[in-house]
Amino acid sequence: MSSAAVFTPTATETVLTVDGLRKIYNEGTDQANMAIDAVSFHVDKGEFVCIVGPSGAGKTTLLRCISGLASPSAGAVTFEGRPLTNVPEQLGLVFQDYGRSLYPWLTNGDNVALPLSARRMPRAERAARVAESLQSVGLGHVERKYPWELSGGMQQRVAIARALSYRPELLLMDEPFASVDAQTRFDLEDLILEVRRELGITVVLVTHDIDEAIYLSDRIVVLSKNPSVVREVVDVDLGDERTQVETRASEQFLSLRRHLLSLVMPKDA
Amino acid sequence: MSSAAVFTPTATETVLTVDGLRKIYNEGTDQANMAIDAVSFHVDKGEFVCIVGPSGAGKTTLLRCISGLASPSAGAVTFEGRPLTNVPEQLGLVFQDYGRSLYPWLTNGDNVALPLSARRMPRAERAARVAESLQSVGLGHVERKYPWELSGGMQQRVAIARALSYRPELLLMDEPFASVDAQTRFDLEDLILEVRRELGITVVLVTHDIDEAIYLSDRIVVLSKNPSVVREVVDVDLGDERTQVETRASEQFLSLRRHLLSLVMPKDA
Amino acid sequence: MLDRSRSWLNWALPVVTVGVVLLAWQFVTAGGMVSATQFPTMTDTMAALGREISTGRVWPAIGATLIGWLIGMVITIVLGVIIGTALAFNDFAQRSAAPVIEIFKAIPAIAILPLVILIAGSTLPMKVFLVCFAAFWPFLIQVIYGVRSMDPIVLDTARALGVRGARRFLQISVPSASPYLVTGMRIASAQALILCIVAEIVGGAAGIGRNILLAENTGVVAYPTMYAYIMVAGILGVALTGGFFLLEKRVMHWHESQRNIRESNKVGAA
Amino acid sequence: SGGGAPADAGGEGDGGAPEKSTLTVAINPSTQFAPLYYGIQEGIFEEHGLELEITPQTDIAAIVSGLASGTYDIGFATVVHAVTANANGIPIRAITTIEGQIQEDDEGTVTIASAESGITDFAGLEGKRVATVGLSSHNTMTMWELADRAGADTESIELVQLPFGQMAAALASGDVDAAIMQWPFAADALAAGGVELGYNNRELFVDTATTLFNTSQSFIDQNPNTVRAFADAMAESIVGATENPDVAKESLIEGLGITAEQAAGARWNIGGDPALNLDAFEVARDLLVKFSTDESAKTALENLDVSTVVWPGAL
Amino acid sequence: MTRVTTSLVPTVRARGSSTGMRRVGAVLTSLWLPVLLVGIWWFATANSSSPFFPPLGDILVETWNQWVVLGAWTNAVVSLRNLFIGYLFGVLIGIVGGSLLWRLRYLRIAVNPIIYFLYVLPAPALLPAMIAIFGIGDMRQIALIALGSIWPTLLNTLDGMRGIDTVKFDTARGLRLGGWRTYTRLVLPGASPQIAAGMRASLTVGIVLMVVSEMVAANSGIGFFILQAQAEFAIKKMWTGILVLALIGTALNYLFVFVERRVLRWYYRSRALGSS
Ligand SMILES: Nc1ncnc2c1ncn2[C@@H]1O[C@H](COP(=O)(O)OP(=O)(O)OP(=O)(O)O)[C@@H](O)[C@H]1O
Ligand SMILES: Nc1ncnc2c1ncn2[C@@H]1O[C@H](COP(=O)(O)OP(=O)(O)OP(=O)(O)O)[C@@H](O)[C@H]1O
Ligand SMILES: [Mg+2]
Ligand SMILES: [Mg+2]
Repeated sequence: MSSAAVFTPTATETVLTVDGLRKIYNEGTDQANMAIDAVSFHVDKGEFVCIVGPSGAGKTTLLRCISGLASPSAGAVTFEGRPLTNVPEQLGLVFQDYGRSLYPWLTNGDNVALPLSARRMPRAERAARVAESLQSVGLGHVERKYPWELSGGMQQRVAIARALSYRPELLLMDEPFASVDAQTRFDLEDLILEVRRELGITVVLVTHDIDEAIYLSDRIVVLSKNPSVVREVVDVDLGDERTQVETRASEQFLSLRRHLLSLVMPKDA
Repeated sequence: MSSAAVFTPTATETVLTVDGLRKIYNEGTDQANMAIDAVSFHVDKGEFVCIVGPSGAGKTTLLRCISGLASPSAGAVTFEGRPLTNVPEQLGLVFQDYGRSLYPWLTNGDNVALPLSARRMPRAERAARVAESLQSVGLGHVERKYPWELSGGMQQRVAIARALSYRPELLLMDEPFASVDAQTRFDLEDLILEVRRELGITVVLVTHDIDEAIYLSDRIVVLSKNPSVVREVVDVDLGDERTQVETRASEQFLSLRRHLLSLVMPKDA
Repeated sequence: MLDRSRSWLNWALPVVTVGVVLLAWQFVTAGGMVSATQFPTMTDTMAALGREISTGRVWPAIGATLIGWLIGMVITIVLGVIIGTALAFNDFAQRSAAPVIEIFKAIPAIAILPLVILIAGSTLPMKVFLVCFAAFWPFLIQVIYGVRSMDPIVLDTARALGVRGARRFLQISVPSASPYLVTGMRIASAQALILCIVAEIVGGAAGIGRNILLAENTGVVAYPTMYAYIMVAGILGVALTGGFFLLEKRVMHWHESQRNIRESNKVGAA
Repeated sequence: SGGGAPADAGGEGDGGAPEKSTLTVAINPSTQFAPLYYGIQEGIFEEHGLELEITPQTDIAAIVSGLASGTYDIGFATVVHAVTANANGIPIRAITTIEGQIQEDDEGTVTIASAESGITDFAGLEGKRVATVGLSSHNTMTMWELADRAGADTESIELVQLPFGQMAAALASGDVDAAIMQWPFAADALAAGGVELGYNNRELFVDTATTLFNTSQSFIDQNPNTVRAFADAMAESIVGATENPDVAKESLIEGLGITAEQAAGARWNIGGDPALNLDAFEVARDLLVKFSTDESAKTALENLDVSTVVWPGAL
Repeated sequence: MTRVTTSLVPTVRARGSSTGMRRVGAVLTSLWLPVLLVGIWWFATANSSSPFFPPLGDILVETWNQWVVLGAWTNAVVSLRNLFIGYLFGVLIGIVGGSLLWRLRYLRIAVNPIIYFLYVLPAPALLPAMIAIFGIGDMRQIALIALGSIWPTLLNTLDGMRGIDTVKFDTARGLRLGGWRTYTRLVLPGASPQIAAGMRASLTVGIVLMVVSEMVAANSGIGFFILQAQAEFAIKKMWTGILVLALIGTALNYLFVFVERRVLRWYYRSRALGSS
């Protein structure tokens, strides 16, 4: 956690700065495993950044470092100008596996209320906020039900509602749509784009699906194989209005896709 | 199982005929659930047919009926001119979830050898066949290891090797690449195309990924939502030589994609 | 997180604790905080244990306890696997038998001990019967659960690969239910040992329990001997349970839980 | 008795050779078995064509049922056990005493009160907690009777079942107020200031035997000569042990696995008449009837002909 | 410790809104065998002259006489009271101790051998020692029951807590739940299915120890009643004790399952629905 030394005043717009991040698991033992070698990038306010990389590249590790859940072995993560030591209040997190991150012993409403009560929000306000959050992901009617009574896509929506309920400034998502079917996935992708447009939050999303990354993001950070470095940062200028059928068939989309595929596929590497 | 009545001599080329298939779970009880309403199609020898449909459409159910694992409530399945009553010897099956279909208490080699010893193949021949099968999926060195010592993609390859080891004439696969990452998926798709070209077997593959279906198949059977009927059977004329980057960006591919998306996406339904 | 440099703590701490407990025992009893008529000193107890071992009196007792345990376990496991598998594959039979199993499981074997003693005397068959009565029902439940919780895909795969008959039972069904079977055996083993010793203490059958009883009957002078045999009972329990853990490790090396244990050992943290 | 006995008789007695030469004998280990061990050591049983396998068994109820089920050929029980078992339909028969009859100066079972309890006689047991080796045992019955005779309300006496070895400690710690004890344990209690209330059997069972070897009726029917041989050998052993008490005590060292010191302090009815008579059975039956709380049990006891409890050959 | 199932009591009632006929069928299915067995018992012993196997009818009459008319039910009350207090203490110590061991890693490593020794040590072997320490009276019974019921609960609590998914802990940190809230909202409920399994095992141990402790140096309780009957060779009376104990054991077991199924409704329902 050699963070203070690298601290530099950032532009007013920058929310997150990752500088020379390295993460070695079991450091100092003979099972030492370098997951991330050197990763640097930054995320501006209101931006949608996707991180893509092959399986085992260290994407989840990177996200855990960015969120403050894990501490880096070297390098620094700066959130809103302050070096990261713990999970910041204004951070929302959505994990890959909804089945593991929602608490099955709580109703959906209680799951969403959990971070609110941890922030000591009064009961009345809390109830209103829970209803509102669930509404915003199109699930007005499931507050009383349990997560396991919902389909996978709906569960992931509840997880998103929970992360949004306390109005974070930065939303981090780890392969949030990996385990839902194609159609639900399209729906959720559009949902997250809409939410982001409405609330104006900054989003960092990890995925290994190149199409998804292009469709969603303003900028794509492409990671190499493990131990990962940043292979390229690709700008995506598809505009604000995107639709699953049209956008994905546009010439711009396809050329970006070709470019990214050539970055990711080993034969072309 | 009203199969005998519907039996008609098929063209020499037809391997599998599905005729008016219907499947109702818990038939005759108050929890009756019609998964498949009426599905008819046929598969010719050497063909690669994909079945796509939304989640819960009844794709797995259909595959179970085709393979003889489940018996249909109405209609008939004819395999090589004979109505189906049990799983035929010449049928290979690959399940969606490699984690559950490979036996963790057997080594990869023993997993592959299992159907061979069940067919009373002599020991020496069996060993040679196991090595050969694993070789053909590019896994010469894992015979002694256990499935859980391999990555997901490698496990799925072992499952494919197992299904190929006894040289089936028809290979049925249920979303075989759903739980591996994008790059492994590309690899496996190419692998299966190559295997099929080499062995000249007939393949029926279930998926919910439209791109995958187009990339792989000669014909695509599009199912409607549950209870499913055949919405359309789409011919795919992309030729024999396909590559992940080029083929997927071709004009023909994109127009097929647009057509299929409009069939599958609910807004357009 | 316990990193490598401190992994010696993994064995040092337990050793130190055992030492501290033994010393505390000695200190409390020898220091007169507890009277000798209530609790013998640690050294006296160890001396008594040494005497019982050197005169060889301890071995027949352990042997008598173990033979009851062993016969009872063999009967329990054989009957349990056969009946349990039969019940698990037949839904009607299983639902019919469930209440009976529950009721028999709820009868503490201790309760029928006096009756069994009257009928069979303080003999090995009496002990074996009690051991089976106590261990059988929980084990049966484990077997039924193990067989029933088999993943349907596991069976489907076997059918699709054309594996049937005895091969299917031995190569598919048994390994797939084995996590439950092994756990069931471990629990049954503990139950069986407890029942052996109770049958000896209350019923006077030969074994460690009866030696505890005889020492108790002999009065204060034999208290160290009594505690020595109590320790023998505990050590026997540790040995048997440890044996089953080892068995589990060997037989179940492929199972997730064992892999997780290996994994957590390797990383050196939990 | 003994119609078709084998011709090559090697034993003495009037009935011919024993049908069964190896007998399983269940005893409740105590120094009262000195005559038995004396007989074994001196070869008296061997002379009668018998070999004994001694099985220690602390639970007398288990011995009795072991006799009924045939697990044991011969087993120890008190007269109270023998009567109770027969009243409950378990047909066991007393065939000999283990140590001879009770004498006027009997020093066997003794009731001791702790010093702190302030009890000085049996009347003082009222409302107190008393330790006994068995709840419905001979010891309990005699204590109740003596307390009753002294005018105490026996129903108010709270019983606790404890092995002899723990009674001294229980008295010392105040867990119980009094205990019905046996030697050598009584010595510990008396040494710790215990008050001797009386010797139970001295008051109730003089000139009759209370500690018995028993067998089942079916064993008697099938092995009449064996039973006779055992009874004779036992009687001889009792007489022998009376004549050579020190040898008898020594035989306990190996027999019971006790120290020479403990063996030297052994006690039994030295000099007691080795014959059985029905007095003890009648007294025991009357005590059981008197203190029974269960109507059906009472009726069964009242209807019991105590002479059937004893093997006729023993009288 | 995982993969322990201690009950076959049906997890869910017949799916959906079952019709009356079906419910009757389910009840009949679960009743016919016990009824048949009781019937066999009744007729097989009807003319029994064996002192050990009196006719079932006589046993039932005797049960009424002993337990109701003659007031032996007070023994059951004493037994249950001791069981209740001892069990409550044991389980509480087990949960608190298990939580502490889960939290304090070095403590866990240090006391591990002691705990396993006490866990596998056949508790009845401690009876003589318990008399020496606690004397004679209810205190000793309660202490023994408590001591025996600690370990299954403690070890299951520890195992259950260690088995909680790390993603759930990440979630808790991500949501900034804080220590106590993490414990009450995540750790306890997350481990609760296994804690319940441990508590059920503890209950079984507790009942056994309740009976055993009453069979030595006691003067009341069901175990005492049975042993006294044995000493009197009152076999019928002994049968009544066994019958009552079986009833109590079964009733407690079903009661436990009933409460557990309600408290852990989320767990059993989600399992029945096939998700983890
Ligand atoms: N707790 C850990 N201890 C040791 N090594 C770890 C740990 N977690 C992850 N790793 C290793 O770090 C590397 C990166 O893992 P990570 O989970 O971050 O990859 P990923 O890009 O998220 O993969 P996926 O796409 O499969 O989710 C892998 O080699 C993995 O084995
Ligand atoms: N064993 C069963 N009993 C009752 N209903 C079932 C059963 N299996 C599946 N169904 C129902 O049948 C329908 C089709 O299920 P199926 O698994 O075939 O769908 P699928 O197309 O394979 O879905 P997915 O893409 O999620 O795998 C669903 O409504 C499902 O709930
Ligand atoms: Mg990941
Ligand atoms: Mg499916």
